[in-house]
Amino acid sequence: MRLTPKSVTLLALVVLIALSPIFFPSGFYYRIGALIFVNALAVTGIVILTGWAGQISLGHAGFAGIGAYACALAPVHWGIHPALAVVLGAAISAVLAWLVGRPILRLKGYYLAVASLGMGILISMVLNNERELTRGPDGIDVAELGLRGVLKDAGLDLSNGQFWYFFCGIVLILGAWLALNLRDSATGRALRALHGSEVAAKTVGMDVARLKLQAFVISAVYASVAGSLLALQNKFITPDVAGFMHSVEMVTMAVLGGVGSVAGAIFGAAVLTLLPQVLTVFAEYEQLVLGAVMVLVMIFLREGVVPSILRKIRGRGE
Amino acid sequence: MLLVEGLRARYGRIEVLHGIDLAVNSGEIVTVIGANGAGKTTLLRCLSGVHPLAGGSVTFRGEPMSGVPAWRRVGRGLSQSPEGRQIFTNLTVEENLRLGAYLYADDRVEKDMADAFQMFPILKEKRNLAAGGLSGGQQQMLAMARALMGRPSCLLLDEPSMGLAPIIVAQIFDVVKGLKALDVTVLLVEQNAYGALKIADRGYVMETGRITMDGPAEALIADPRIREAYLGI
Amino acid sequence: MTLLSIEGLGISFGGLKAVNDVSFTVKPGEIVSVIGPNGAGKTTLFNMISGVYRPGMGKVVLNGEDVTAMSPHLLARRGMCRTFQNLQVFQSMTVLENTIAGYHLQESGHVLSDLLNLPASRRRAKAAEAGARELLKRVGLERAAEREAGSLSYGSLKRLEIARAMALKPKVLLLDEPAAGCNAVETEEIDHLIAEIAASGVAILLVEHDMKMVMRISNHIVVLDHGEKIAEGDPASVSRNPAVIAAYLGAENAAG
Amino acid sequence: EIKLGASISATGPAAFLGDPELKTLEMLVEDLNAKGGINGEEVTLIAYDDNGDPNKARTFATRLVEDDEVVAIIGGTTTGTTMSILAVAEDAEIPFISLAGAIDIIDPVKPYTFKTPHTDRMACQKIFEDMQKAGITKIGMISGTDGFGASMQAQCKTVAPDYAIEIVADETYDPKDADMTAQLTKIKGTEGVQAILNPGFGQGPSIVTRNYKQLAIELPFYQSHGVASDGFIELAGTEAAEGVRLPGTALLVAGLLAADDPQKPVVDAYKAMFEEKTGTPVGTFGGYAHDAFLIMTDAITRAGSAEPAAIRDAIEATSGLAGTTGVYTFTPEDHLGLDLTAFRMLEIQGGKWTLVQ
Amino acid sequence: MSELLQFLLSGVTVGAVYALVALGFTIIYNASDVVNFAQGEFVMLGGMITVFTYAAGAPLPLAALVAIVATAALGVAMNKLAIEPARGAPVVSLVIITIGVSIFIRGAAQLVFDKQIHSFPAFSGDDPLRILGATILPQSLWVIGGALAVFVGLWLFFTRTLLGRAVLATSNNRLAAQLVGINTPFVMTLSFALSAGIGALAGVLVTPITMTSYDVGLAFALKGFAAAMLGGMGNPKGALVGGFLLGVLEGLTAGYLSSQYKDAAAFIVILGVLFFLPQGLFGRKSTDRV
Ligand SMILES: Nc1ncnc2c1ncn2[C@@H]1O[C@H](COP(=O)(O)OP(=O)(O)OP(=O)(O)O)[C@@H](O)[C@H]1O
Ligand SMILES: Nc1ncnc2c1ncn2[C@@H]1O[C@H](COP(=O)(O)OP(=O)(O)OP(=O)(O)O)[C@@H](O)[C@H]1O
Ligand SMILES: [Mg+2]
Ligand SMILES: [Mg+2]
Repeated sequence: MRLTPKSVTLLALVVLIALSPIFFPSGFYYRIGALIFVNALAVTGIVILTGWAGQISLGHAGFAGIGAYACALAPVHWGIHPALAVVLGAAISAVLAWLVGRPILRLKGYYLAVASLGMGILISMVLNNERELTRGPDGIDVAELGLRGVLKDAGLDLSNGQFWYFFCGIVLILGAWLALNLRDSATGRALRALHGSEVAAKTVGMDVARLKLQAFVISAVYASVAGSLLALQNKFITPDVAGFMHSVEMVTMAVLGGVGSVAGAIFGAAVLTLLPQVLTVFAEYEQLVLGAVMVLVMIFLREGVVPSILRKIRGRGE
Repeated sequence: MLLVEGLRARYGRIEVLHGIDLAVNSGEIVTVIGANGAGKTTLLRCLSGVHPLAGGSVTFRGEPMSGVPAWRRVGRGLSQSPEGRQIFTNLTVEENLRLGAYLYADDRVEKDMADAFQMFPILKEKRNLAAGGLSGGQQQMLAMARALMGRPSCLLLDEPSMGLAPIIVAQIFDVVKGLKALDVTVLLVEQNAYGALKIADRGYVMETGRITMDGPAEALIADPRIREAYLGI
Repeated sequence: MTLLSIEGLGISFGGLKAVNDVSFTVKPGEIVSVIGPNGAGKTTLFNMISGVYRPGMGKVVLNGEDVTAMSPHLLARRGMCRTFQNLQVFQSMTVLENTIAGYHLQESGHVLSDLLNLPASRRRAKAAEAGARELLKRVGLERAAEREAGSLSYGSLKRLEIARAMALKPKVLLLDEPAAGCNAVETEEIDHLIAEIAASGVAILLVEHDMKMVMRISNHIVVLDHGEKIAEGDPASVSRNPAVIAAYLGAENAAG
Repeated sequence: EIKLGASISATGPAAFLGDPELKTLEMLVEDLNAKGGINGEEVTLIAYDDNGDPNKARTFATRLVEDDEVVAIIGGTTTGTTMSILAVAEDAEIPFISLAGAIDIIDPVKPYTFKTPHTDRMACQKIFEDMQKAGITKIGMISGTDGFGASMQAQCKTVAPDYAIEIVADETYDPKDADMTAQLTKIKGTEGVQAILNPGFGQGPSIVTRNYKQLAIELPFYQSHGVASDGFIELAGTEAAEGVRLPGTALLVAGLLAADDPQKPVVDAYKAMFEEKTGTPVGTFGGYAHDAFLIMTDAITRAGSAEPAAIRDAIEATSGLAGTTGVYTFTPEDHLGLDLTAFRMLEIQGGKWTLVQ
Repeated sequence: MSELLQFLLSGVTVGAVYALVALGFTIIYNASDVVNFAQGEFVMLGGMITVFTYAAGAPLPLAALVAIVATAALGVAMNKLAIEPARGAPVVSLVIITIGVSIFIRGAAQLVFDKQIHSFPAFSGDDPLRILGATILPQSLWVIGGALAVFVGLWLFFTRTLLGRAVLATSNNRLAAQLVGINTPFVMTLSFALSAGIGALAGVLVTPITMTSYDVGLAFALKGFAAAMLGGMGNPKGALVGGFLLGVLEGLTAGYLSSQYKDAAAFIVILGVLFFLPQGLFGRKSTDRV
């Protein structure tokens, strides 16, 4: 394998996921790891949509909500296996993104932000209000994925935490691989191009509307799968997963890590997932410190952590 | 009037100006010519204070300019008409001109505006149009007019003739020449090297971040190296 | 024989007839220049031909097909491409990537193939890159290939746009002031480039204020003023036309 | 050293509940240790703030169990966070006492999960009991869309037929809404409404109460235990709050309790301690935390061991333990341990809580 | 009839709140293209500082003044400490900074103040005014009046003063603004002071109606943002109309359709409007040409 940025990122990710557990002092860290991976997966979708195509969404948690509730509802109501429910959720998200994306992606900047925000709020409102189906704001139980049992029968006995750590880790590697493939492909380049200049993109033959829609659908699928994984490992889910705060969290993770970079997405997810755990020592100062950290990172590493650091390293090289 | 010594400038870690020495005397028209990417624009950006120096110094009317922000330099009489026009696209033509005289609130503003409209009648026609709707050349005229509204004592012009019809180009050069009578000092960066040198008193030639030649304008026009490399004659 | 034909094209902005009833044709391999005072409507004309604006009247016919108001990306498929007076480059991409973007139509397959990095995608990407490097060499930007486009000087960006447009292998190429910001010598280089492209059978529509260049390379010149076509013909006749001299050239630049 | 864990929503949308809960727990632990701990062992409280986010609550629960190795958990301010913690606690077989209202938490009974507040269903029953006595048969509801309001709304709809009550108007509002006159006007205009019920907590019910007065609605007005604190009267205004009825706990009417009321000593003690410590009036929610801590420490004391299983067994054997909310008696079939008598019907009169006889 | 009127009055009351918040967004947006998500926290601070100053014994008008001035000062500090140091960063980064600041302010408020819900007396009593069988609280009139006054002030500022134009110029092209001599750091400072002050004023006016607590900011910011976008970001007229429209929509939906989905109805209308007017009702189209 040639040492391209892509293979370096993937290799680093694989090594990190495989070897980190050696240093885990307790089982709790598997949980944190799994959460980081799930968040990173959702944020990778944001990187494609916002980082490359330059389209801001404040409603992507809605798709996470669809993924999560697909896992909660499909097995109970229609007897679908939870694993298939993940696919079903992704499919519903994709179709919805496709339908919604067509009108709203004509909007630019903050107007798109507010439209996507509206979409997210509508989804979370349905999850909250349709109690008959979703059991409302108090949440709903989610069926067991069952894969852990299968592995156990096959002789691989993992604790719950371990199982989800490795499972989410593998899905993230897959997600990152796909995204990195996309980045350097014609589609990825076209997305980044239309971000730079829509007219110019059109004149070189790029179907801008269609490209944006593709990015929107792909990122929706990422969010949806992340939502499914969260629901399955928590075995319980509430409409918060589709809430505005979750959308903001995704975007924040992406920007913090570096919105144009997959490695940045993973890093940003790691930072914002770990931070609340670290900040518990500050007790009631937690929010204060969290806000301050966000501001400081953006001031000193304004393009996001990963790109800023890479630029520094590269600059030194020259 | 304007003294530049050992000026260096960087983008990131890449140095693009490697020690520029240059002087412009009061009332002079001095032109800088050079190939694409030589660093002419960067030089002007350093002088007007929108790009930080990485070394050397800029002195304007005997005062060191280090640490003086761009907007304050304008108040001291050092104005720039930047590359790429940089007009306020969302504001009307008239608003652009008024903002050109942002620092002044006297009767002369109206008079200056009338002058500007006389110089470029098309701007008067379009005074209530958002400047973004102007054609490229009209925007270029607006940029020039706006710079003049600032009552500069020293004007830095970055390719003022770019995108202008030949008739207007001639007119622009006339205007620049006319500034001399108004005691305005001009530092002119031009790709239309011949036209620029013809109205200038002196000229500098820039190559990849360095001054490689300088002298009286006529001497430069006559220099065979210049003729071949920049004038295409 | 006619490749592009403009038939009575016109558009207004809030009462102002920016372009009014302009017609002309372009043949393959021909260089047609559009000149005229600032604000004459040249860029607006380009914007209508290339599908950026919807014309208020008239037709654009490309290769026998009515392509009036067709979206630019569809025009690109039919072989029309352009550069811009107000630079439109992909600032945060490298110079090389900007050029590869010009290969989009040749390069892009299905998005799923791209996601999975299937061999077909890889092969097309390789071909595009090789072609792009070749083009950069032709416009003299090969040394800047890996730099971010945003860090290029104005003149270099102009050439980058030309390279990107050439990547499409267009049948019709619209160039809006390609030599602006270039000195006489650099302009001559661009001259040669344009002549070369035309020689390969591409129809070229050129807007330029550098009269030396226009007179040197045009086969045919269309003169606009206040949105109207005021003259048309070969360089020599146009440059002697008194109306053109009065409105545009000025006595000093008149032929002679 | 005995390690107790807690995951509380001290900030976030449920901070209004979680804040006094956390303060109560911290205060009680300090007090307990000052008195020599449990059976001579010091008690350490490891408390996390889950922001009311169920996902975070689950993470903190995992942290409490796996990393901090606590022997029992108190917390779950909201039903959502509770359900998240519950899954972890049951898996790890760690006793868990919840502070949230939903009946689903203990019905069906799960081995390690208990709770201190009355269920939302009981609140509905208590209210409807009172309505029935007053001969009311048709009511309008206006509920918050948060978990508390929505759950109450659902439970009340379920039990209303038991009291021959028909809900003829059913409106909601967002907890952060600024004006509810539109909804109230609609209810007011509904044929046959005899009373209005407004389950919710936070500022919503105060605004509803003020709008009630603004629209000069004369119907009897019922609130829920979600607003059972002095703060509600202050925010809604004495005048607007006049006549509002709601099911509350002994805590609010400490001064009115009979001298022989079994809850009196514990209520008085908690009220005095909390108000001295924090300078803010006690409310129902802090009381839930107080009771959870009381039940937990009582069980550990009786078990004579800090083994999770032993604690669980001891909690289940709790009998006749007087807390601020009621007198708790747990059984293997009942992990709530309260009945309707624990609720007292209160009415606001002249800006004061009074007991409805 | 009186029902419809009541729904409308309810909507207008709420709409005035949204309009006030939306107006607060316009200045910073006009100066920097940044939607300041900490705007809601300014509203919260206006309310909370008034509550606590009032509780400490100051007369209500003084308490309100203290709140407005203190919040404006905080706005300036936000600009100096968080926004200026990041100058030149991409707009998304700046937006994330404003989110960080909003979390920070909320975190600080819960420490400095408390987590309880507060209010203070309405300025002109609580006796509702009756209009054709419907009612409205006097405080609502204060809010409506406040929104109108702020609107007129901003409108004059942006259309009639050179300084207002300089604010617009700064966001349109910061480089050019400096080159005509505009003190862009000062413009930014001024914008933050004004925005924060307007936010605080909103907080002072609405608290007697909506109550306040350390975490009300986000809800205000969201609705205000939606209202501003509906009207067209950056245009005071848009903010005003957008705010009232959103409020009335909610009131009518709650009254005639479903209170559960009243926010949904509001957003559907926003989506609908943006479908036909991608720049909102009064937003100006960008005029950049190619
Ligand atoms: N923003 C930037 N970041 C990095 N490098 C830059 C940037 N702007 C300019 N440069 C580089 O600095 C050098 C000087 O550029 P400058 O724009 O000053 O040239 P110029 O002489 O004005 O050229 P032109 O005649 O084409 O306008 C060039 O090599 C250019 O690529
Ligand atoms: N979007 C618009 N809104 C209003 N007026 C416009 C718009 N676009 C173009 N115009 C007007 O139409 C006329 C023609 O403009 P155009 O850009 O086509 O001129 P041009 O011939 O390209 O000039 P130049 O040589 O200066 O580039 C100008 O007067 C311009 O102000
Ligand atoms: Mg330049
Ligand atoms: Mg043009």
